[in-house]
Amino acid sequence: MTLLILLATPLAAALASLAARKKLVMLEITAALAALVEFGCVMGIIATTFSSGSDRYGSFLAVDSLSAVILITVALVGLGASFYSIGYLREEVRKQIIGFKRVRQYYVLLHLFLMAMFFAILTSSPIGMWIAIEATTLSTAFLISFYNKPSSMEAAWKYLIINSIGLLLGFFGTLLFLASTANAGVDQFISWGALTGSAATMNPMLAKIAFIFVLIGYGTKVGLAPMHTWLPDAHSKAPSPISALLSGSLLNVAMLAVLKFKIVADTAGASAFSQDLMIYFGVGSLVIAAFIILGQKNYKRLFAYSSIEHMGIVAIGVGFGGLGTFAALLHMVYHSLVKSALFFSAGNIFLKYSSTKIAKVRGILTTLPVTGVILLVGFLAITGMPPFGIFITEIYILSAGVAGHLPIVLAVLLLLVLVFAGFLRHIVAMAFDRQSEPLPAGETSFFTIAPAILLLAVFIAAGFYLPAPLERFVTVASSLING
Amino acid sequence: MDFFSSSGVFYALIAVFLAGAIGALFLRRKDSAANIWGNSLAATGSLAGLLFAGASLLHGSATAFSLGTSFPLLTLTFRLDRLSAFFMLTVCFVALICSVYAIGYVRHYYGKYSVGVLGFFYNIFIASMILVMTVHNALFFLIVWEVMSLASYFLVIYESRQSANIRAGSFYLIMTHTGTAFIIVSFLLMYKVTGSFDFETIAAGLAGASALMKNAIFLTALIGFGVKAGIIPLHTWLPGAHPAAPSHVSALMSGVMIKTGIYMLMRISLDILTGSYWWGIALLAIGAASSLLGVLYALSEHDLKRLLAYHSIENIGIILLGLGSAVVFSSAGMDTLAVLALAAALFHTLNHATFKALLFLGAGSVIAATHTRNIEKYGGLIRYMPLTALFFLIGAMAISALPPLNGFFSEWLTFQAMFQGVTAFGLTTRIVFILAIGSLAFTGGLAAACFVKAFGITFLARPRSEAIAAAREPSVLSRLAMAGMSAAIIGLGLFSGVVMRLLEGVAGSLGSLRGAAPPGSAQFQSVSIENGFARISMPVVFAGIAVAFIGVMAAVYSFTRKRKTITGPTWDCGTRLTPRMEITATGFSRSIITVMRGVLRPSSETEIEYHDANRYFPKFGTVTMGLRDIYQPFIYRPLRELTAMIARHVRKVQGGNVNAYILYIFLTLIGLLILLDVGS
Amino acid sequence: MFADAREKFPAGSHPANVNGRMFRRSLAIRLVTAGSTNACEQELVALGNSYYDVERFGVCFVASPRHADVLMVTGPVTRNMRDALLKTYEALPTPRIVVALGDDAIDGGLFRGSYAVLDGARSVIPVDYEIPGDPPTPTLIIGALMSILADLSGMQAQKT
Amino acid sequence: MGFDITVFTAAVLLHFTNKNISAIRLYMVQSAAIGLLLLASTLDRFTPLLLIAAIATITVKVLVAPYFFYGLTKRHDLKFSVSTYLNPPVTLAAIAGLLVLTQIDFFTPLVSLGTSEEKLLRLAFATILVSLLLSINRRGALSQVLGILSLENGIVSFALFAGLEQSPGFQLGITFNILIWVIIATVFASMIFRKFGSLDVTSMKKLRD
Repeated sequence: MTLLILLATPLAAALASLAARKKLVMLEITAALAALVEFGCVMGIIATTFSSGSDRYGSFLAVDSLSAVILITVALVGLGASFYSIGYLREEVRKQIIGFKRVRQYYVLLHLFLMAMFFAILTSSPIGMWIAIEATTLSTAFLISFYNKPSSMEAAWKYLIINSIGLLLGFFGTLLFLASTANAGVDQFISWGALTGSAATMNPMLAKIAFIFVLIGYGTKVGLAPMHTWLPDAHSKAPSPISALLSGSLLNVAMLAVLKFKIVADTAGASAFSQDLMIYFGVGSLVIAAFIILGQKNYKRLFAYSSIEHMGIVAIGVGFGGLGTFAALLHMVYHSLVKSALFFSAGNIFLKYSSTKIAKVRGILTTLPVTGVILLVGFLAITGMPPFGIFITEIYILSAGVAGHLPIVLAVLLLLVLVFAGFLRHIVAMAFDRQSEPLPAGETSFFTIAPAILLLAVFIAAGFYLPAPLERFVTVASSLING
Repeated sequence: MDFFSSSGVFYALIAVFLAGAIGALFLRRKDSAANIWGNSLAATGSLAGLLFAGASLLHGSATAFSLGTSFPLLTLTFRLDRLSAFFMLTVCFVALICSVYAIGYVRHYYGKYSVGVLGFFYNIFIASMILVMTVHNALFFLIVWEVMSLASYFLVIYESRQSANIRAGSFYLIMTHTGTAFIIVSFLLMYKVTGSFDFETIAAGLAGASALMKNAIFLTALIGFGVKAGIIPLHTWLPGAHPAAPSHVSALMSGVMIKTGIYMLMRISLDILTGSYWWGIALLAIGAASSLLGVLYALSEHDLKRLLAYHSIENIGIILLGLGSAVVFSSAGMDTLAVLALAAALFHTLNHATFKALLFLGAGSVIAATHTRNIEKYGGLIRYMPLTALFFLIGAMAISALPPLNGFFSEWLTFQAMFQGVTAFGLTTRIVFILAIGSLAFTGGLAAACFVKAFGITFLARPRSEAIAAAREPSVLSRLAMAGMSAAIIGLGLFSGVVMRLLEGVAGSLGSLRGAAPPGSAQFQSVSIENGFARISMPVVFAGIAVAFIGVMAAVYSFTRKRKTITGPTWDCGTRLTPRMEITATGFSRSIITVMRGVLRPSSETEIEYHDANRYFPKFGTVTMGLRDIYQPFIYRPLRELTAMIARHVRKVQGGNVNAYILYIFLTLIGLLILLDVGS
Repeated sequence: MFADAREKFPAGSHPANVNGRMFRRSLAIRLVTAGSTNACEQELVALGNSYYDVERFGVCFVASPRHADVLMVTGPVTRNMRDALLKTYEALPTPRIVVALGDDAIDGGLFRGSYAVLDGARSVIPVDYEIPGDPPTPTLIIGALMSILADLSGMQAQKT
Repeated sequence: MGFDITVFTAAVLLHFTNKNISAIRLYMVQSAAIGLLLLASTLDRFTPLLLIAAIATITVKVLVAPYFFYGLTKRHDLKFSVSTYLNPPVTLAAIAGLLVLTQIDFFTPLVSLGTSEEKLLRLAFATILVSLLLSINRRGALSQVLGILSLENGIVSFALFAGLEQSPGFQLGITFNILIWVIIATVFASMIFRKFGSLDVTSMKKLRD
């Protein structure tokens, strides 16, 4: 039942927002309430899943340990982003950059976006998942072009085109996998479980071809190189809360699809192949991201490339298997928390400096003291500095690969250093260098700070102590993925 | 005694540091409260650590305790064997002195920078160093190691309004992060062989590993920890970063933080692994190069703190000479001699920590009083800061290895160990040892020259700038701290026999040297190396020097007491003498630099602007002298340019053309399908 | 020859505070050119050449007044050189002897009465011996120096 | 067989049309072929829901989507599509290459899925690849959209021949998705025309690195 409420809440919120007239507060209250209810629902689902291993509603909606991990990230980032949106949009309205109608449009699409993501996670059908992920593309296209500038149009167009092509390929792959269940009957509802069950009878070669399509298809949405090209554009042009959701949740949802198909492909006997493929794409993403980060000129794109990098690391972790999978799943959780906090801080910087160019942003620590600290901590966390959790997961991933893939481990390590160096250069310049024309110091509002602090706090806490449900989910899910 | 070495005390002292850190952060609005809270808790923690480490050191057998975590492979294992205890003792002692010093010193930051933030990172820094010396799990080690690097980074950029500090900090962090990557590789290789991150298990499991694997582990560890230790040519971050930090932090960084690299090198090459011959030779070569080049660079340096930082490189080199000898001896089965060499290295570690900390504290007082780090601007400070001058002189004498101070004894011991190497081995090894001895001797002489310069230019003669006249002694606590450190230096010199015996025990407790016979006898009254090879008695040296000193003084007095002395100004040829006419640090060191120009590659640029086109009447001229940096153009810049070049090409991937983007997807698809076809 | 010279050029008064044995028949001279025409200097330079070679008599010119027994002054002492002369005189360790060389240094000579000069060294510092001449020849100078040495060591007193 | 060739030929011809209106018509023809195939497959195992799904699909693809595109060209007076990267002969060669690629043995597991003839599946697969090439080759926004839709048609035809029908509920969902997609794509194309003055996507090159 909670699952149904979880899906109904954003829909209701979207409708309520659509009906709102002239009052900004109504939209904000709706968003806040919806976010809290959603979060509550997710907590309920997690409690059920923790106690009984899974939570389901009929045969259509189901949550297992793997989806629960992703669900946590979506819920947390969704909560943060909803509250952050309030502060962010208020400031934009105050500056008269946007009007009420745009804000309403924003909130409606935000709720739909969240609903699509929740549906993608909850649905027990591969096709349903595909529809939901396609729906995320559609609901976010207008959010990316939110500022209606030529560059944001460009980003949205590329996002739309590339993701549509990718997802169609993913759809094709899905269909190929479904071929194994062809004898189950036409009108039969095919769930993930049924798919996995019948995968053993599948031709391994077909499974491999299908996995190529799925990986390229959903990998486009995940942002694996070389299908990542839409990602920096979209993430940098969307309003910051949306960037946070894109980076912090959507990528994870898409990765969930890849992982679920990997389980199916592994059952069909393509285990080694799927792992190798994941490693290749992971390393490719890391290479692209590391070198582009080095010379990046735009801080939102910087964070976007960092998302590519981290999705690459996750892919590598899954590819290494064993402890690597465990770490990769944990890594996704950590990454989404930190990255959304970073995008929130990027939003604050943008609100203050009205530019996303690194060269235009100087002296954050004096101008925006709290945001500056968030930025610094987030930077250290995202580049894998201890004592933050990402360091541990990265080491796990590396140690999982050291036995079988030593050269790749070395390359990954080198690239991580490169990422760190690139990040350091930009962040230090932004945080410490003196600005030529000082802006008035001070944060925008409570709502632009609190979500980032909340997410970072959760992240840091989870880096020191792994909560029992999370540990259980990650362990179970990784054993599921490792087969 | 057992109480002090219990795990409870250890956790408690870590908690004290954490309380100091967080408390200071909370008190950041009130500078003096943050200062007193942060530094006094740091001092308390260090004192507790001193007791704990001392008790553990005397306890003999190793104590171990651990905490579990919710993360796999990661346990918070602590193990205090004698080596850890010794290094922790060093850390805590220096930290104690520095913290006391800081209470007075930090005052000049009031209102300029946040003292709370300083207190936070300072406490974290000390705590992480203690943890680095004590943890026994590679994963946990990496965490505290990086925390230490981070804390020190934030301390380096503490004076963040100076962009040079930010640059130095960034460079430091990137270097140390790269080093950490090598360390990670080293640990991962250990994990590959043993399947564990626990040092105990690793040590047991590595025994049967292949030589190639062992060499790879050692080499990566050498690079990784070498960056932190500041061996040449991985030292380039050090002269920039150490001086940038507040002086009490520089003292800790130079005095003990770089020793964490030494600690792990000792741990890996002699405890976890058994040293092989070429490792020792490599360490000797690196040690010789670092000590010689370090002191030569120091000579040409006119920034007081940079000068001291270069001397850290030199002393790391000396320590590595001892360690390298130990590894060579150990690989040849001469465990007794290995113990001797290692004890020398350990002793020099301790000594360097004391006198380098003292020198940095002295330098800090001078800089705080004069607001400049350029020694050409000092002069005559002895009149304004006599006590600081005295303490600095003691430190300078100790670092120049002048008897009877502690630096002398450890260098003497290193010499003896290497002399043993000359007699014990065949021709090739003998040559290596002879060269190492030569470089050490040369280093000692140059170090003395350098400190004659540093002390003379800073404290003697007449003030070179007006700021000097305003210089005053630092606060009572700061002076007390420096006095304490000076006493320790003299004490370590006088009681070096006792310390030596203790250190033999420490050296003999390491895995591959366990059960080795002591290399001679070490008592208070004298230290003698086996078979009467060499013998020294520090009390006698002390007494001898005292007698000679008193004798000379008495003689001078008796000859001159009847004479009338008239004090007059220096003969100035009828003109007025100005401070510009004094001998400069540049002038002092230039001749040595000119002699060593093959290595140092000095640069000198003369620039003259003329009044007229005929070049007859110069308006003014400038001469810029310095050393050409050979590391940047030959090692670092090519790497940077290579990376930048690759980055330029990679960036073309994101060219902005959506058709191209779709093409990537298409090609990937086709490519993978074809690959799959070819592969099957 | 020297005896003649001594008679010809009485060198002034024997300084009261000097114990002659202290110099041991050797003089270290510090020369101060206090506005000289350089004529005296030319002759003094000639003292150093191999023909006259004044050093064989134990007389040498030194660079610093701190090393000197004798302060030799040439020139009429211009106003600008007054302080320098005084400083040099003070820099000489005691016992010290002042020798004015040439007429200019003795009483201003040619320049006497000029507003720019102080009319000889005597007006600035106490002068012990005078060597007249404009300029005195090297032989003369040597003779005078010898007589000064003799005077200082009490030789003349013994002879007479 | 005939339908399949129609679908493929339409995808090929889309490469060579210069006029937008003829491209839209080609897409209509292609969609109609798919729609008829869909209907034919419904006839085998008739359920009302399946029929509704089929009719919805046909409506969206044959009527609604072309209607929107037609409106777009009408509104902005877009007669001719922007040029291609490859000239016609090279395009033809590339298409031939892809066609050959689909004929290799490697795809046997892929094409032995269905009960129908292998050749049809190979052709459907070729349609997919050729449509992808279309999106790469064309510079016009509308042509890219058509390429994606043609890709979708290719996938649907493949699925039909391989007997991979989905439950009607999901088919409806997919159709709804496509409808929304078509609307959004049209709106965006229109907005792009307003912002950039043409539908040439290569003018959008501001976002790089």
